[in-house]
Amino acid sequence: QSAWTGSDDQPNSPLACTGESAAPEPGEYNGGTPTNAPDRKGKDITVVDIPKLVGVGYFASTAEGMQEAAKELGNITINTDGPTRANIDEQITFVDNYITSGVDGILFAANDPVAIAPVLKKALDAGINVVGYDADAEADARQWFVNQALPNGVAKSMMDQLVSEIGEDGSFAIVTSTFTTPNQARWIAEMQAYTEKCYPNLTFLETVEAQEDNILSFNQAQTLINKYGEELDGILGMTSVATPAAAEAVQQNGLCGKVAVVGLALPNAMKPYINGDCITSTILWNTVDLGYAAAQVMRQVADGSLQPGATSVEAGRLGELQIVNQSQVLLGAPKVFTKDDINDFDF
Amino acid sequence: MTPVIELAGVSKAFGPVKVLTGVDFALYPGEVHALMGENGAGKSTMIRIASGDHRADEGEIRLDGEARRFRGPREAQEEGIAVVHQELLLFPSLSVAENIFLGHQPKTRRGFVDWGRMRREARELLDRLDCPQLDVDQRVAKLSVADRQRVEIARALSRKARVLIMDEPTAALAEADVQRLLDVIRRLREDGVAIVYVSHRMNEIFAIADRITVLRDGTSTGTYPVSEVTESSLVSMMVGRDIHQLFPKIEVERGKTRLEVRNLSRTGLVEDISFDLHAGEILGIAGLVGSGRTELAQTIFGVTPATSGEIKVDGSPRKIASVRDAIANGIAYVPEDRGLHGLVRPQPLRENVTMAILDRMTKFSVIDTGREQRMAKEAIDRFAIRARDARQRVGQLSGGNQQKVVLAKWLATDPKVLILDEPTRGIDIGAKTEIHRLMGELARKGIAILMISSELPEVLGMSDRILVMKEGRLSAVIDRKDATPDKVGAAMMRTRPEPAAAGAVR
Amino acid sequence: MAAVTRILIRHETILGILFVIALFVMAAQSDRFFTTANLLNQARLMTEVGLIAIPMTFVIITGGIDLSVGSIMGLCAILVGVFWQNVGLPLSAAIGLSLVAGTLAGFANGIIITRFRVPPLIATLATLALYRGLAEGISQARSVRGYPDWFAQLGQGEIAGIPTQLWLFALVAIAGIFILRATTFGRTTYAIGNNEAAAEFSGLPVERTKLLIYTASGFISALAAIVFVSRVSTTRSDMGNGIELEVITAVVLGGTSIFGGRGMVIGTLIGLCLMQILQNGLSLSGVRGDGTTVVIGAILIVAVLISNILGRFAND
Amino acid sequence: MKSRSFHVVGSLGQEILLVLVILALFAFVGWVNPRFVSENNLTSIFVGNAYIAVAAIGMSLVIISGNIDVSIGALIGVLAVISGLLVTNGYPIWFAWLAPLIIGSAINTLLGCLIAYARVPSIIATLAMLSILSGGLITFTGGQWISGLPSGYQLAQFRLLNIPSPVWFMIGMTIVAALLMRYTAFGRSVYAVGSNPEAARASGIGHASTVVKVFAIHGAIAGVAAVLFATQLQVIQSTTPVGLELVIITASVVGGVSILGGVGTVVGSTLAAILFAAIGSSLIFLNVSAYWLKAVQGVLILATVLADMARRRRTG
Ligand SMILES: Nc1ncnc2c1ncn2[C@@H]1O[C@H](COP(=O)(O)OP(=O)(O)OP(=O)(O)O)[C@@H](O)[C@H]1O
Ligand SMILES: Nc1ncnc2c1ncn2[C@@H]1O[C@H](COP(=O)(O)OP(=O)(O)OP(=O)(O)O)[C@@H](O)[C@H]1O
Ligand SMILES: [Mg+2]
Ligand SMILES: [Mg+2]
Repeated sequence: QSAWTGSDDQPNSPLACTGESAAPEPGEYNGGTPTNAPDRKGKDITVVDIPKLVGVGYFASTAEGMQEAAKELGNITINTDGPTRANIDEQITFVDNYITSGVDGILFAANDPVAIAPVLKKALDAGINVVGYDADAEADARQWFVNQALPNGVAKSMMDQLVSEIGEDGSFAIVTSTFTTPNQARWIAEMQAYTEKCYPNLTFLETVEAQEDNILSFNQAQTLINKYGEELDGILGMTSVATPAAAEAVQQNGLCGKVAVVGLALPNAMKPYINGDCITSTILWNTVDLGYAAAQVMRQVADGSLQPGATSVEAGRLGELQIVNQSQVLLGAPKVFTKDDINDFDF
Repeated sequence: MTPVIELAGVSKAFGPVKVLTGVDFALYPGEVHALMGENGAGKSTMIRIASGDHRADEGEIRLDGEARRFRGPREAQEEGIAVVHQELLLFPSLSVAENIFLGHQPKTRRGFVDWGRMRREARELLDRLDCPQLDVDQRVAKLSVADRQRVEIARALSRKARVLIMDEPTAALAEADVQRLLDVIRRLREDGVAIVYVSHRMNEIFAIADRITVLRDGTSTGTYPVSEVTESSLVSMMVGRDIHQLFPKIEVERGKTRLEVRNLSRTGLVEDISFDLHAGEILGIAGLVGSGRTELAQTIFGVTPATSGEIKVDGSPRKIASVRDAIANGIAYVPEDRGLHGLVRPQPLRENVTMAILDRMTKFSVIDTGREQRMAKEAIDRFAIRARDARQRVGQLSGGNQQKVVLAKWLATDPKVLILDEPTRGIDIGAKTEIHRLMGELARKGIAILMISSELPEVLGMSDRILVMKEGRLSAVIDRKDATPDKVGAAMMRTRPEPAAAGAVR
Repeated sequence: MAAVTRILIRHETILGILFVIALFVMAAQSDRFFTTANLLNQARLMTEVGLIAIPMTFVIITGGIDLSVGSIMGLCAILVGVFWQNVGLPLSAAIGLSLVAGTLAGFANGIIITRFRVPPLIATLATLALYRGLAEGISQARSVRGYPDWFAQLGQGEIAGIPTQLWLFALVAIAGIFILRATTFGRTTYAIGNNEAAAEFSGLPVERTKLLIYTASGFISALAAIVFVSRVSTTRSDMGNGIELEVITAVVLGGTSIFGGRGMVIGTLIGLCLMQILQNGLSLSGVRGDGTTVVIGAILIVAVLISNILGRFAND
Repeated sequence: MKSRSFHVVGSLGQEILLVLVILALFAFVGWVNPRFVSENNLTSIFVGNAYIAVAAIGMSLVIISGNIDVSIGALIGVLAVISGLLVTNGYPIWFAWLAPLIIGSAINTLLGCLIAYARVPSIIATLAMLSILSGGLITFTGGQWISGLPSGYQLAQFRLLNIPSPVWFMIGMTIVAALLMRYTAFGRSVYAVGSNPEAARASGIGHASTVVKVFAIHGAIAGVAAVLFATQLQVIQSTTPVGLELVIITASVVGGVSILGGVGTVVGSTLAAILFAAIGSSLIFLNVSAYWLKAVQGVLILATVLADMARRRRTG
């Protein structure tokens, strides 16, 4: 088998199978710079947040984090606005309109790294501060990118967690949003690379698409269960929509404990299944923190206190965040929520 | 006696066009009241007002002596007024039985539609009109115009109304059907039903009407008992002048052979037809409804291309696989269903007139609108079409004027062979004579004319020769000098097997 | 006089007036709206929808519809990338082939509709799924990036101070106006929409006209795909997803009757511009995207209502 | 009465064709992978898509009446959210089940009035409604999903005689609607209005009131679909599934409802909805490469449509 369905063809860098891996070097700054940006130090600024799409829990909670930061900082106003579908074209139009309306900063989560680049460069040219989060654009089209977790880190967490539940020779299938979604494709590619390196006996069955659609995700998970029966040991959910839906399918089929569900999901959505002992864990960065960090970074970029060459950045209640990959701010390693601590989180 | 329904001083205008001005009309129980007038005189409009379809601008409608305003056709129906519409308002995708009973289906005790009874009663109604071959489960979309007309009549009858208004119910019917219908009407009259009867056919009027009201240009010229009028006095009341000869046959020298049809067949519709048509000749085609005349015409015209046989124009064989081929070979066809095949009703008159010669109206495929406008103006003058101007939508014209537009459209193609399918259906007497005169003129110019008509007098009066069709085949060719109603009628008649004998024969 | 009132209460005129009002309101709301730079930029953004809206006007006038345009766009975008990167053809050849493919896709729609007599809505609903599926299958969900700079000229560059693709759009729009108004082809288009049988009986080339219109729709969708790819310098198989609704909204807002027989390219252009300036203007005056969507829906109803009410005076 | 039975068979042709296709599909996929026809999988095919079949019933009524509704997806989304908000805000569960029916009916009655009395063509009115509902939904919910639903709310998870309730709803509503359409004066007037509005008026059938009633019923049915949609899982998503309206319309038209109005049955649309669900599931069972899945779906829809056209031409 060449590639797992749904992966991309970028180079991979799987982490070591065991032990902590060394933190990557920050390297030389490769982000862009706004031209003739006015001095915004300490001044009230207006920022727009343009996520991939509005109307999903994931970006509702990042927006929540941004508002938290805005309240804390007091001199930054953030509006969230974006397309209702993860559509590259509409997102571009949104960015374009906000450039014209003259905001001070743009926060974005890109639907497509290349497609959005020209319009972001235009924003930089107009002296607007541009910071990405969740899904990056080409590096020189923005100043900084707040990375929730490195793809190889996500891959490692997911596969390690899966193996801990189904063993090193289990079989599993993947439910993703669409094959074209860059983040998911990246993670799947890294997962494959890591699995080849560390768990060669795992059996990959197949990947199914389920959009960002709750019921479709449920139906697809259900079909996988019906198709593979006993053979299926685990389902990997690649989105915060797919994972709870897969958990629901497992629960409704009375397969708790027989089919493991591992994946990315908001703790709130997974509480019923984890508290009910049907599912063991859910993996995610704290999305509220992600939004919070993005807003903090934006403030510091505007103030000029985050400059190329920095190795870390102070992000309010999150403390010191490390700078990696030349111009990315790393939120941390993805967190595995279990029954022990999931109820401590509310997002 | 009070009239069941009475219009007093009714006026109606569509935008700037006054269609009716101060019309009075009274209808009594047990009478057949004929309504006559030229095309566009306002007959249908008056009927639409009486049946609640249009609202009068001025004047009053009285029901049993009391003033009444209808808010829609439904209210009129509740008062027992049923209408056979001129333009056959049917539901193409529904069955014959449903078409007849829609809006007043027979119900079971629980209030559900009783399909069994509905089909039975539909059958009975159709039998009364003597159309046993018409299947009540057939979808109306598949019926011929004549059968649709019957369904429309059956529908009005099914309402058991006390006022029955029939707007040209016989326009699409042949002689025998007309007689059958007149019998039905006579019986209804005896039962005390009040009947309004609109027709352009004089013989029907004299056969059935008790009183006659004549409309001219939207005003009533008066109501007369049938005994007080004659055909010619009626005509002059309608037209405002005398018409001397109804079928002005012009003798034309028969020219060379224009069209030769040899063993033409279209599987299942027309079989093995051969005839010649000469320049200057008017060749009539008679036949019962459903005998395949329209199919023959449409086969020659390339709508339903022939499956075998040969067509020669001016002596050389032509392949006619499409309408375009037919037009290119100088064949023109005025269809029987004007609304469906003849005109594009929402488009202006001038665009309709040039539609068949659009290719010739262009410079580098750009339409020469100036020329188009001139052509349309000419057509309006030449055919005396009553229209506001060349830009009026054809759908707004009266039926007769629409027919003239169709004729103008096809004559614009400068045809060698002109096929006319029911050319005077639904056309008033004035326009009819005009069309007949025109046919003679065209024949004199060397055009070969093939005329399909269900009106026997017309066929007999206009044709140089008569082809008679029966069940898709040619059953006789009769010369003008030999043509008598009996002879043609006999050739037309279908030999229907007697029910009892049917088994034995087969 | 009557002619003047008739023109005044045309849907297109009413829409034009609405458009001017909207321009004024938006300009008053934000001083960044009524600037050459912004307006030209908006024009750039609406080019793909606008291009497809021109043949769609023809399609809808014939009483048909083409729901597959977005999928054809996706397919053609993918094909440019695949021909260029995976097959290794020169980019210009890849573009040419992709245009051919789009034309064929439209032609296939036309054949299904004219030869097999499948109603357009159903036919293109099926090809909507099919073409999108082909785009996904061919691309294996991988995007193609890294186009050369000269290619970006089409979607991101300018000629004489005007965005390049606007020239192309103007060309297509003018051709559309001319063909529909002045030629036999246009007249045939209207006749088909008003009474197809009568058009057939008049010897007009009904099938050929419809076939050509759907083919043109495919070709222009491919063209829009090229412009789009050049504008965003990437190809993905989900490109153009849902664009059919935007296109149809512009066309019907522009007064083309969904039942066929009535409509003008000018109307479509006004409808398109109205939608675009509403989106832009509302956004500039601080209304969020979802609010804008609501307003556009309301405008659509209001525009049709007004022209209905006024039209009633005109018709009788 | 040979001719009678012939016509009945003729009018049921599409349904029979669909049943045959469905059976053939089940037989074939079941032969390749017996798990496909396991009780479990059959149940999930029906359950997971019952709301689409239910919504397609209302859509069929709308299309038979000569209209169309592209806002149905957005409406289902809005109603599902309303139901969820009611129940999480402490209203009784039965009320949260019932309210979507009433509100859906109210919204669509309004829509129906716009179409029937103000004569806004249905595609335009519903296109506008689509914008208003989907935009309004986001504005209102801010994109938050609704969770924390009380137990006992999950209507779609109830079983009766070990058959899940969505299946009962699907079958029951199809039968009731089929009887309504065939045996009541109202049902027949829906066909009449769709077949020839002018003639319906002349027959004393209120065109406007029939259309309004159709939309009111359609709205209530959408309410049922929304409740099935909302109660299947423990969370309710606040956006509508992309392209849901197209899926529902496709089910209707492939089920034999003529887009031109006046023709079709609700049984056909339900069968078509089942067929699509089965196709989606079967392609996974057949190991069709996921990248080509949509293309295969498209081909299958096209094949069904073309087979139907061929059948119609044969039976004339
Ligand atoms: N909806 C309409 N809008 C505009 N003008 C109309 C409309 N309906 C009828 N007219 C006009 O009213 C006049 C009378 O038409 P009407 O149909 O009543 O004539 P008629 O006497 O029935 O003619 P015919 O014998 O041809 O049926 C015609 O000049 C026609 O053009
Ligand atoms: N739309 C149709 N579908 C199927 N059969 C048809 C259709 N129209 C006509 N027929 C059949 O074709 C045959 C001849 O048609 P038609 O009635 O048009 O002949 P006609 O001699 O021209 O009669 P008419 O007086 O109606 O013009 C009849 O058997 C008729 O039932
Ligand atoms: Mg009349
Ligand atoms: Mg005939």
